[in-house]
Amino acid sequence: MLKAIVTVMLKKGIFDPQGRAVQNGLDSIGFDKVKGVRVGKQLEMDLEMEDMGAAEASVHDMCDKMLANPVVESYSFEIKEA
Amino acid sequence: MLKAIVTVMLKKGIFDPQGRAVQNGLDSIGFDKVKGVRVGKQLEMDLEMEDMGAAEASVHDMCDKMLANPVVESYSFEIKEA
Amino acid sequence: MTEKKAGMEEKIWRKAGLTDSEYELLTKHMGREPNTVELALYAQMWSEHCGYTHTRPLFKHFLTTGPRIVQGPGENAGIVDIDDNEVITFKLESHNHPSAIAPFQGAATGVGGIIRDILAMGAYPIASLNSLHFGHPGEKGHTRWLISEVIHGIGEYGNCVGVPTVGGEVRFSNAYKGNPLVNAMCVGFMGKSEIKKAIATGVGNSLMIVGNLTGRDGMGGASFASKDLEEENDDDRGAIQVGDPFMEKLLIEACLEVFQEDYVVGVQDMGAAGILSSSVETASKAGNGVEIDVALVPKREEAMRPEEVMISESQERMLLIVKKGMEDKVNKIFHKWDLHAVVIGHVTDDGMYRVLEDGRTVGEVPVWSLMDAPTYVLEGKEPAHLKETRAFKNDLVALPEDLNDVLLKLLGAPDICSKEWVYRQYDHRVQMNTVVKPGSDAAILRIKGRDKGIGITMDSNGRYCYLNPRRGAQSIVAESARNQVVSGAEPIAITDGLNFGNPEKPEVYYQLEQSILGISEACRALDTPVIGGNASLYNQTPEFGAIYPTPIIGMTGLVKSLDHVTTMEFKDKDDLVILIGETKEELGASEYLDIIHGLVSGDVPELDLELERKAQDFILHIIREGLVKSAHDLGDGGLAVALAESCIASGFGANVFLDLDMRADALLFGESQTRFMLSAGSDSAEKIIDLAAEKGLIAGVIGRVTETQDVIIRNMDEKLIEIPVEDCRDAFATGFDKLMKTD
Amino acid sequence: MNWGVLLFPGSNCAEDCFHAVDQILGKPVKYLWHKDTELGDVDAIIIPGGFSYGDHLRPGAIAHLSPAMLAVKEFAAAGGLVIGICNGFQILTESRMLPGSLLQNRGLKFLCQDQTLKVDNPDTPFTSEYDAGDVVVFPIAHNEGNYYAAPETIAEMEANGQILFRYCNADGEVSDSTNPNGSIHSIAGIINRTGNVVGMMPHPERSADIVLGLNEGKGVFVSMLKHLEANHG
Ligand SMILES: Nc1ncnc2c1ncn2[C@@H]1O[C@H](COP(=O)(O)OP(=O)(O)O)[C@@H](O)[C@H]1O
Ligand SMILES: [Mg+2]
Repeated sequence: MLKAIVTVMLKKGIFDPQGRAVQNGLDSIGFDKVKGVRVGKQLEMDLEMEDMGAAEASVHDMCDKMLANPVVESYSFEIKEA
Repeated sequence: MLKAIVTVMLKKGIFDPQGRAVQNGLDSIGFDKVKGVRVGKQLEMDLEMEDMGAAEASVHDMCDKMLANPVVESYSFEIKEA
Repeated sequence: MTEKKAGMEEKIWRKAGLTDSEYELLTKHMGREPNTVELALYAQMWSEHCGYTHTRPLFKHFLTTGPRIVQGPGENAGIVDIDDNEVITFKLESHNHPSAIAPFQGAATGVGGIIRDILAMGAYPIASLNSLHFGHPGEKGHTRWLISEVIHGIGEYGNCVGVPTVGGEVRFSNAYKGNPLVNAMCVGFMGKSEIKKAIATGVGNSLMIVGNLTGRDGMGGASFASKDLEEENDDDRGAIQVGDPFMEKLLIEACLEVFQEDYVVGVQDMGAAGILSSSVETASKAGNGVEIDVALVPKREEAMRPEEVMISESQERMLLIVKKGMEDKVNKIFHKWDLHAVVIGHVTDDGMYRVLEDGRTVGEVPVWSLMDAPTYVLEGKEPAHLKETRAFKNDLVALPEDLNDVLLKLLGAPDICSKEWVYRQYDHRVQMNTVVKPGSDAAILRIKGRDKGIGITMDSNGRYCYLNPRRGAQSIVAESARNQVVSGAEPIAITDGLNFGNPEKPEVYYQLEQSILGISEACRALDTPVIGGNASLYNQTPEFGAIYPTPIIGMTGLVKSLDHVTTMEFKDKDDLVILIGETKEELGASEYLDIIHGLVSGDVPELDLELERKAQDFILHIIREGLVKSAHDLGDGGLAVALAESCIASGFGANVFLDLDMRADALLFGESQTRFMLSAGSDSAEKIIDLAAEKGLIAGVIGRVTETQDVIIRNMDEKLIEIPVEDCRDAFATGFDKLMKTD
Repeated sequence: MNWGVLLFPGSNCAEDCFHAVDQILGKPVKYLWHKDTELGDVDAIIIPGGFSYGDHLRPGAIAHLSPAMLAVKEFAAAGGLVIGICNGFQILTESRMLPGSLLQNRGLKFLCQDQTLKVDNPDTPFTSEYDAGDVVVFPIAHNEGNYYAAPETIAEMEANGQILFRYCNADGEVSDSTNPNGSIHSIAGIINRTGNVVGMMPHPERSADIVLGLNEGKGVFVSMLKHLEANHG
């Protein structure tokens, strides 16, 4: 059993209003050293697979097909033993 | 300059409808080895701070005050050199 | 020995929320001591939330029948006849405590829960409304977060599930600082022959659970809602349910498809106390028993104890009582929608409520005993503050110098200002029935394929009820009905939401009893029976005390022809402005006293229910006669606010001349009841005045709609108000933004 | 002339679109099911608004992988008319049948309001009932309506006349302050390069029944109908 952790973020250069809002919110309660906040998604999943290489290929495939939209998002992931 | 990566997830045991929908979606296009999907948020931010310890305390504080709702969410984070 | 045993067990039932005498009673019913599972069944079913232990005896005051009432209280929602063999069903429900702790999820699941009540009647949910009460946001922080999360939660759920949110109210007072109120209402539509009931008839028929998996969500929510809201308590976190409006949408589609066939004899949604209360209620109605095997319940979590499965409040689940042999057919339809429908038990003839785990009996009690929660009739005591507030005299406050400034302040006041900030986050047009959208007095929906519609409103006034629970409650019903008639709808019936503090306190009990009497009296006078409701008691916190007594009235009305639909904004220049009703020198309980003088004091304005009925009948009559171009009731902020609102919503100004010998503030901002502001062409205006005189109603032309964009009010040659409409609009439109501004 | 309304789990404007064709246009219409691989005899397809799959992950992210979407692609490739409204637009961008993507509104809130739009290109099968520069009111109701595409893509679309509607004020002025959701170039609706697939965030069907106070959206359906009739001879 493997575990995959996938992170999907808006591509650099695309305005992230949510990140801006969080930053403003933090600023307004005194966290004024925080800059450049970006908000993305993290997905955790179990893979009923043993082979690390096959798992990697499979997660790549899911990201391309569904988990991320390449027009606006980039993704990265990490796979480990569960 | 430091960089913090904060992950906010629904607490274990709390129903994650989004995770389930993603899992069903993946299943329907053939990724049937994926189980237990949970979807959370990932926040990336720059900290205009130098001291690792102070940064840690500060990020803890933001999570408690704003980034996570302790009633339903748990958080974790990692801080590194930018 | 026996003493020691009692001492140990005392802890167990008390921890479950049962009193000593309740425990004694249930052992008598059972003829033995209960086991843990059985104790949990009683603790849930006998809680205030499920058992209405303090409110049930008071419900006897309500009028619950009438020519249009198809179903009164007792089912998931009441039903009223809207002609042509069509009916609507509606109900409201509170989700106060969950919303205080997890405002987004609490509010969202509140919306989901009430939609399922409507679905359980066999109806298609066609509209949602919500009534929200918060503390003043004041400085930034917690309250502002609560407000925006609650509204976000309501929006997300309603928008996704595809039921338009067409109305409601948002009110503010620090009485709700520690304990906000979130009440949601839903209205459904169906043909008369499609009505479903929550009944488990037919021995051998199957109990099927449909929709979501069962987890440990909302463990003990029913008893949680029946406790004071303590400082954040880790144990209560299990009470947080997460809603899935997508699942709910599928549930609606699948259930309505199943209902088309003749497979189902009974339906019940799973709300408070989940599988338990839904199955007990259906069995009790049929006089049958039921048997449920918890092992058959599809679960999301492992190692759930039988009582956890029975009382879980996982969302988006329904119970169907399915004819024996039809189970596969039902399952097939659910499967089409990617849902399951699973047999978890069946109807028996022995009148027992039997819980099994893998075929082994783990609890068994008489069905009737679970439904027979003990009730409490307590002795109320008039709260001490009433002596003081009733002693208020108008001359205790000085007349402000600048009345223009007062009007602008009132237009921007939290209770009065535009709630567009809120309702633009709600899809109020989906389903394509919304004829009058949020922002007017009543929301109006058309009934597709007909020339008729329905009016829907939700109203409350905690301050009124705090200052005079009985007359305050009467006033709310009267105001709701006014909102209906000015919109062209004939009031039909109400559902009530009783939000109060801890009823075991004599002062709170007094408020509860008096409010119920007030609602009851007004409903009789206006012929709007009570066809359902909800009670949320124990709304108090150690820090902030009890909330204002806050009965909330959800009302529906019938618009006989869409030609009758009337809105508040002025329509044409040179139309005459008409005031119906008597303006008295009343400042007590007003928004004006609160906002301008910081006083929550005085008595609620006088209310003559007979006159109210006469005036409302008259308004509806002249609207149906086509004499009226715009109509608006006079409510919070009185005459000046109503006039400004009718200008703001239009492109016109108004020039008004009054001649009443009284304090200018009472004249402009006093909240004398039973008043209406209309506009009409001059011929019609003449007819209206004549007709009013015939009916013995006070009516007069007070001014004219002008092209000049100013709101001008004179009294006996003295100019009291002169403000550009634009300034009024600005104050009204930005009030909520200012409240929510984060810096 | 058959119309089809494609139904996904979570679509909630399907009945509204059905109503617009059936009751307002008075033309035959049927529902198409997301699991179908054959669409049968249809001449135009509406992908309605709503929250297909709860909008989980991203609006349209799961729906665009449905079996029926392959059939929709085939239908469009053969020149059939397809219009995606709101969530339907999101599904069409996710499936790459239209360029760009729809991000969260810049105000971070769901937005439901009656919106003024300016007709940018009236020379399409979807907009022929309008004149260039017409100002019309269609309701919007969305959380992710903030249209984004890479600058090169936008330049190309502008050059090809692929922008059908832009957000504007009552006087037809298009500016940042009249843009409700942050869409690039105030884009409210677009068409593909071959001119037979449209996506738009505003709801023309909600502006088609005068009982509800708005009916300028009816023109979209009438335009489509006229095109279909002309091409069927
Ligand atoms: N929470 C809400 N949700 C939807 N609509 C709301 C909400 N609050 C207020 N509104 C709408 O704003 C308008 C004004 O509300 P309110 O001031 O309470 O009116 P009234 O005094 O006539 O009852 C109504 O159309 C109402 O439906
Ligand atoms: Mg009103």
